[in-house]
Amino acid sequence: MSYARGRIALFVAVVALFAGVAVARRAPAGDRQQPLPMSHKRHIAKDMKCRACHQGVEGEAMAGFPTLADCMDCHKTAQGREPAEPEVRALAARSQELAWVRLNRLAGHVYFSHAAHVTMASMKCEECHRDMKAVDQAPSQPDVHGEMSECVACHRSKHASLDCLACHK
Amino acid sequence: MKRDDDARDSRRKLLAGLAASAAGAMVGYSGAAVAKSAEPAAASKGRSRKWGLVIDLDRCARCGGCVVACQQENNVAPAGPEAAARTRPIHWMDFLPPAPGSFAATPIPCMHCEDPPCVKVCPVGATYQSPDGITAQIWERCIGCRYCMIACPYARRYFNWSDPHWPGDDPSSLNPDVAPRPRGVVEKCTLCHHRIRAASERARVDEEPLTDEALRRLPACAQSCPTQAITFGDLDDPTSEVAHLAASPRAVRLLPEAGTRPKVIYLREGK
Amino acid sequence: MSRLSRRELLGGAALAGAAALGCGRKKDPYRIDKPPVPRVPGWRTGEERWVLSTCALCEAGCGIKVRVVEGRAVKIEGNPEHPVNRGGLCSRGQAALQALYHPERVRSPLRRTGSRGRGQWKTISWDEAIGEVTTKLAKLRAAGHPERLVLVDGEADTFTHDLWARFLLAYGSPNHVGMESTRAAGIELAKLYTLGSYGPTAHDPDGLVLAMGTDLLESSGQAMHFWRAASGSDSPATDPVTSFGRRRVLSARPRVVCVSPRRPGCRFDEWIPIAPASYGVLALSLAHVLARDGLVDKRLVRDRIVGFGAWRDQAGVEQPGFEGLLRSSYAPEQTQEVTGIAPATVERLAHALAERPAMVASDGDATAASNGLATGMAIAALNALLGSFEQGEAFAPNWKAPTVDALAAAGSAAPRIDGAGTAACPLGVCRVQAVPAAITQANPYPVEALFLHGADPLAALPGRQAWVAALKQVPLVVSFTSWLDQSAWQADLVLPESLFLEALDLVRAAPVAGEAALSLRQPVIAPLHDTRQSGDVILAVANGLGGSVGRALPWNSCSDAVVKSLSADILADMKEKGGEWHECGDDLACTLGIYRHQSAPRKFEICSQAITLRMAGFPNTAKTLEAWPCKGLPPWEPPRFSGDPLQFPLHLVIYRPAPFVENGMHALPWLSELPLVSGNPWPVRAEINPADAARFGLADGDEVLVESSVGSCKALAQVSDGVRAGAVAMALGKSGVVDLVVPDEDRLSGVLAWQGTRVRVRKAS
Amino acid sequence: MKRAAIVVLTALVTIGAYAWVQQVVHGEAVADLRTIGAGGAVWGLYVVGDGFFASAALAGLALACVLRVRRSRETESAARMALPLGVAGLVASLGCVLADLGRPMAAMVNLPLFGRPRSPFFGTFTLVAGASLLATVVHLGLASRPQWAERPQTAWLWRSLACGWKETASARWRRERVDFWLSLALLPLFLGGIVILGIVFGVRAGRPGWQGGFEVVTFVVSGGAAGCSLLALATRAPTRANVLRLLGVLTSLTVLLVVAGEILALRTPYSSVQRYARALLDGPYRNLYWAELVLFFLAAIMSLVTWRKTASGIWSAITALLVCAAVFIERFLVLVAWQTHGLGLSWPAGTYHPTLIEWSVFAGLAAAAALVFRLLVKICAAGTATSDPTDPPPAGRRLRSLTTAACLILGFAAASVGLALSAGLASAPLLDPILPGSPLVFLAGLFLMLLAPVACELIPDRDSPLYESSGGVPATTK
Repeated sequence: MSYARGRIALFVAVVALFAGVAVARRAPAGDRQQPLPMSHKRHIAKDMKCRACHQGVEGEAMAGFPTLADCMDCHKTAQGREPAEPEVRALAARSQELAWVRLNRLAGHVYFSHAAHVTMASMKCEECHRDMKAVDQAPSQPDVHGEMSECVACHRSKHASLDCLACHK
Repeated sequence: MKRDDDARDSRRKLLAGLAASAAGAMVGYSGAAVAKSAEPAAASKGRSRKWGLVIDLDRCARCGGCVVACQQENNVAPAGPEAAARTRPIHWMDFLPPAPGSFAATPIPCMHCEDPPCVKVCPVGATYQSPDGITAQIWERCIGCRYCMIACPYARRYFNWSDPHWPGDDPSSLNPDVAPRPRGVVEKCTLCHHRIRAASERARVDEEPLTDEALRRLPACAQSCPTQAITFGDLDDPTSEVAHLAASPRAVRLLPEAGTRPKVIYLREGK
Repeated sequence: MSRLSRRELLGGAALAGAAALGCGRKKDPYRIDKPPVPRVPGWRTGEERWVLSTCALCEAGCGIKVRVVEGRAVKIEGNPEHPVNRGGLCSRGQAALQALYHPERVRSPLRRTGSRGRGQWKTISWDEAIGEVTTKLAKLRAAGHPERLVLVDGEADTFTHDLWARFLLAYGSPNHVGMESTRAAGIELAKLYTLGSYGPTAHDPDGLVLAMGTDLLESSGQAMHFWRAASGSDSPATDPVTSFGRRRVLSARPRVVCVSPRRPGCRFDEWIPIAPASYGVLALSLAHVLARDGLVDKRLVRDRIVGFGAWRDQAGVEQPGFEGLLRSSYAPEQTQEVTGIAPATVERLAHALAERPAMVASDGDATAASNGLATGMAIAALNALLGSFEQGEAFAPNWKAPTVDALAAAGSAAPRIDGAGTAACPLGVCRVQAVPAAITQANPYPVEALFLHGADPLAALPGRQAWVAALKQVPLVVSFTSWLDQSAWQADLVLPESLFLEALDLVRAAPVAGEAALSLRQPVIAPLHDTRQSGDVILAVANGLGGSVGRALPWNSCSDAVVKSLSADILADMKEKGGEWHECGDDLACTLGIYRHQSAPRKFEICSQAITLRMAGFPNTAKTLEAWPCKGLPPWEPPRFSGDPLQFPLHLVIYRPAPFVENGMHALPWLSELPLVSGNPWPVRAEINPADAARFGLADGDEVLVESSVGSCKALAQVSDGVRAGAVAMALGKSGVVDLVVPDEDRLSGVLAWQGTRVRVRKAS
Repeated sequence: MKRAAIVVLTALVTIGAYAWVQQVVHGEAVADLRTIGAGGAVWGLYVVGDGFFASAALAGLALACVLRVRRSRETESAARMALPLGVAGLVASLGCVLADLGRPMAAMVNLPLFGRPRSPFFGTFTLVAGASLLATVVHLGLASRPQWAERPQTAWLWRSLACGWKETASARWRRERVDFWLSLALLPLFLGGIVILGIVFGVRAGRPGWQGGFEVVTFVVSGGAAGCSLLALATRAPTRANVLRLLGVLTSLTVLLVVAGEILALRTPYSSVQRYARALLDGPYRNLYWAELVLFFLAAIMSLVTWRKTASGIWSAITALLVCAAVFIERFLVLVAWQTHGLGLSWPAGTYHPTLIEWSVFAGLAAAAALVFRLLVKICAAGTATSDPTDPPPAGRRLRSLTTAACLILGFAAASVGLALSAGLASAPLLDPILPGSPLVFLAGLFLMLLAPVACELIPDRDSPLYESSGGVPATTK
């Protein structure tokens, strides 16, 4: 019966559509290039804490990225054989700013505070982010996929606020 | 290789997501429901608040400072002459038109009722009452049926009839703490909950108590008021200024017959 | 039923993929699309700071703090430590943010390419622009006519204003034409001639405030102060915890009684409608009751006031005093016909004024009539009888005058282009409305260069056509402005001025309650566009001119000048005068001087010798002087109204509403949409009394045409009992309203008669 | 003539679709809806349309159920016409709601996931529009099976939709029983639906604790009148007379209710209610109000007179249209006038004049409903009269009884659980249903319950000859 096959084809097409949508929505975005080949590994190996560069992590909502001036605090003088060091100095000489690419982005109506999680809830960075000790390059992929269900589950288990206004803006 | 791990991870997530949606996530959520029952005990850790505003009509000079403060703080786009001519400007903080022959400056924000009619009629739970008594609206959840606008006896809710539009479409001046609302959703005063949140966060990070002094002028309208006619605070805290003002013989609430028990309290003019 | 081919199936999958991509790329509707990285050097992602500065939207000079996130200003709030506003901020100051990010700001210097007013511009560099100005000014000076440079300056009370003044002094032009004659000049001149100082007065209302006109309560630089005073915010008696936030106990509560043809839109306790421009006669009538009933403090009169009773002038001749004048006339029964106020009301008011500390205050609209100075003098005299004068004044730093060359001295000695201080306007200080006629008639000399700084006379003043014609005759018109406003449109060069949030300046805040502040204005963000503050431009021009001009202004930049003079002259001067410095905020933030006026008590001359002297200097006015009943006190005359009363039966009452800003910023959407009127706030409104509405067949909300003898304006009729019968009230700042006004003036003082126009109203067809 | 009508309706639908696209592109700024309190109404023509279509459809369906349960031969055609009418009306009302929503796409996701039964919107949208529509479609589909089975072999869709209907006595008997029980079971759903609608739109647009419960009765009764008038339009002469008689009673009652409601409103102590009542009597709505009264009055007289006479087609059609217009105005006044003139605080009175876009979308939806009706009448069993089931019931089949009972029980259980889970049993801050999607469970339960009659009918008999051989039932037709 021809219509039976037609119906199967239709069914397949619909399934393909939904699957396509699901895959596309979850597919990782393409690599995004950072302005410097900054190695987390080397910095952490020198016993630097996260807050040294991500200065807002303990007291503000956003952890933030270091400005060129922050980099120049150390890199004014040569710090070993850092491949990116000449570039930093060159930028500073031209008084340009570092255009870090923000990888982890929240939906626009979501509020997330690093201060609340790091300082108030004493969470470790690794609980959400990947372990940066091993990362020898500037990250080019987001490492936090914030799904609301994940937030809610964690808030539930830790008896944190489940008020919508705690996280929505 | 990290990349492979990531890929595997995301693939696993995808599969898990598909499985979860296919199975209806029944099992997972029954567990969640159990976890929920432990909630009140946890909530009692921090004392719950009952935020309220007291507006002293005897002090209000009707300068309009609170209106602009609110619009600026909460990213309320100006309507423009055309939409305004069709009575579509958005003013979370508005002025009630005075009756003929009277001055009666009445700044009127959302009343944040204790028994909010708007919350009851929302079909999707986009608007709800927070544990601290703020009648809030989660824009993403809103489907734009405008039932809450019908239900609000004070007409304190606004619908985005078209996309918000800022002069020059320059978003530089927008407050990053407040999401701008897209077309098709209802919006309303949130008692500047993001400022309360920021203040309590700061207090906890600095390990200092959140005092009534720090709260009194916290919302943008109260902060801006040149005559300090607007006071914010915890109505449940007997030592707070709002609680004291609310006990004044001058205190009145709007439309008591509606049975909504507003937490915005007015102090009458005169005597 | 057709079979789905494999190709179709693939097509379907492709479609699904496309749909999926579409979903994946969906724009987040809540995203505030800021650049993801700090574009402004030195800013971290998510970093925010609060920067303290000083507001510039009116002369009050409120302290502000601006929230800056990642280098973008996102919120303006009042600075709680600033003495003027103590944390509050009115709608205007907050809306300045929209001015900062206004899409129509001029982004770089522009040179006119087409004919004037065509709006054809070429972008040029700052060096080019400054070079052009310098060349022109150098030529003018070389030709020996520095006085042919005219500056119309909308700013006052700032360091930039002082820099301009210093520049003109060194350059040699007397023509620093301010906009005072269009503002509160009547009352300020009265202060000058009775007390000897010019400028806004500090008002310390403790008991009763009699506000003449509504501007004082709505839009003046004192408005913030009066709101706070009337609400008892400043009073220690209003501890909210003990008094339930009540303003004060009833008996001691400050009361604001407003006398005006239009009911004010901001706080008041009582409104007494009065006929337009008859405030002076009311003041005299109140003084009459005070004198008649012996309510004047005799010691005060004896010790501090000259000219109440009979007095001797400098020549030793005995002159009749104010008291005699009052005894013979201005009884409330006689003035009722003029003011329209019942005698009983006047008596009650006078007794209330005498009962407790009281003051009579007014701003622009009360004295803006053909009898402006006389009205101002009458109000000042009434204040003197109440003992409410000399409450302090703005702190004017004593700046060492520059040494000037002979050319500059000669130029400065030339008569002013606007005729202020000449026989045409013997008692005026400036008279900007006379500038166009002077330019067109080249009287007393032709104008070669006209600078507009913070002023848009074409939009803000009546007589637009005369201005357009005048600008056509000036070879070089330079506009220092942030917008291509109407005047800039007619200019040769538009030099974009940084907004106050991007500039460094020093502001003399309007004095309040015996206290004056000098507060620093500092850049909150880096300039968004290629703009400069005008102070920097003049310094560059002065540098380019060199010579004595360059020596008079030796600084590289405005900030350099502010910092150097702050540390050197001003600080010392303030200390000497008993002021003190505060540094509020954590980081540098705002340096703020608070200064309490403590000079020796001065005498108040009701009959002003200064007026007599100045009038006597001009032969034709000396004759006028003879006819005055009291020497040195201009007699109150009924106001002149332009327009035939039969054709134009209604008085036009011009007022400045709460969101009004002098330099055109009231057009910002936030201010334009303030819900202070019911209904659509955008259109022009003509407020009209129900009796008049019935007389002319108008209903609330009708589209009407308001016509005067010089212009017409479409408006929405607003039938309201808040307007006196016989008057139509219209807000300044709405388009077309200013065109209705006939540019008449007070011939003694040059005060622009905003309130001197008759109009008719009819339904627009 | 008929073809011309279809062309006109199709054109209207096209225009409506275009207008709706305009609204999607530019937002609801294209409508004349405005901010309430600032001088406007936030619910307008669309919601009035919803109130009109849904109530008329539900009233018609409820009426048909009553007629069916009564098994009256004369009214059978009216009962049959009610089904397509009901589907068409409910489709139009659903369209009205969707056209009114600010974010219809978000609604499609958020309503099933987070729908809250406490909200009257939940009642109107899921129960009234969703469940009633589903129930009516099931009813109509089952009733149409015999007709579909007669289509030729090549029409595969119809043949499969008929699901192997065999014209056996037992099948027919079951058809009758299912029809009866389904009508009886659905009657409360339809009646409940119209009452919920009445509460939503009648109680002063939903303001709690406020005056105006009287309007609910008016709303329900006039909804009945609208349903009757539509039935009168759709049915033929002998039945029509009965419908017209009922219509006469309902319209007369409505006139009384409207007048009484106005008098009550004028005498309440609430200034807002008085403002509203004045706006109707001699305010901006006076023309509409008096037109409504006159129309109702006229229709009442005409329906009574027409019924006495021959129930002529033209006259009854005119009567029906008058009633429809009157009911539409009644809905408009209850909804819109309240928003613009019934505010408790000193907000300025508002205005609302639907724009061309709104009228176009509304007309498009009405035309679409007419087309749906036309289509259903064409393809479904609109006029087939069934036989009198006088025969004794055949021996049942165990599988059938079990499946039917299972559907009913499981469906009821799922619906109850879904309702309970979504009914705000969750803790206070999160008013979300305990289980996201529980409204969907509720709807699924309803759907399952509605599958019971389907199962009962579709599960085939064992070989019919078996029955015959057992001699239980005579398989021959009469």
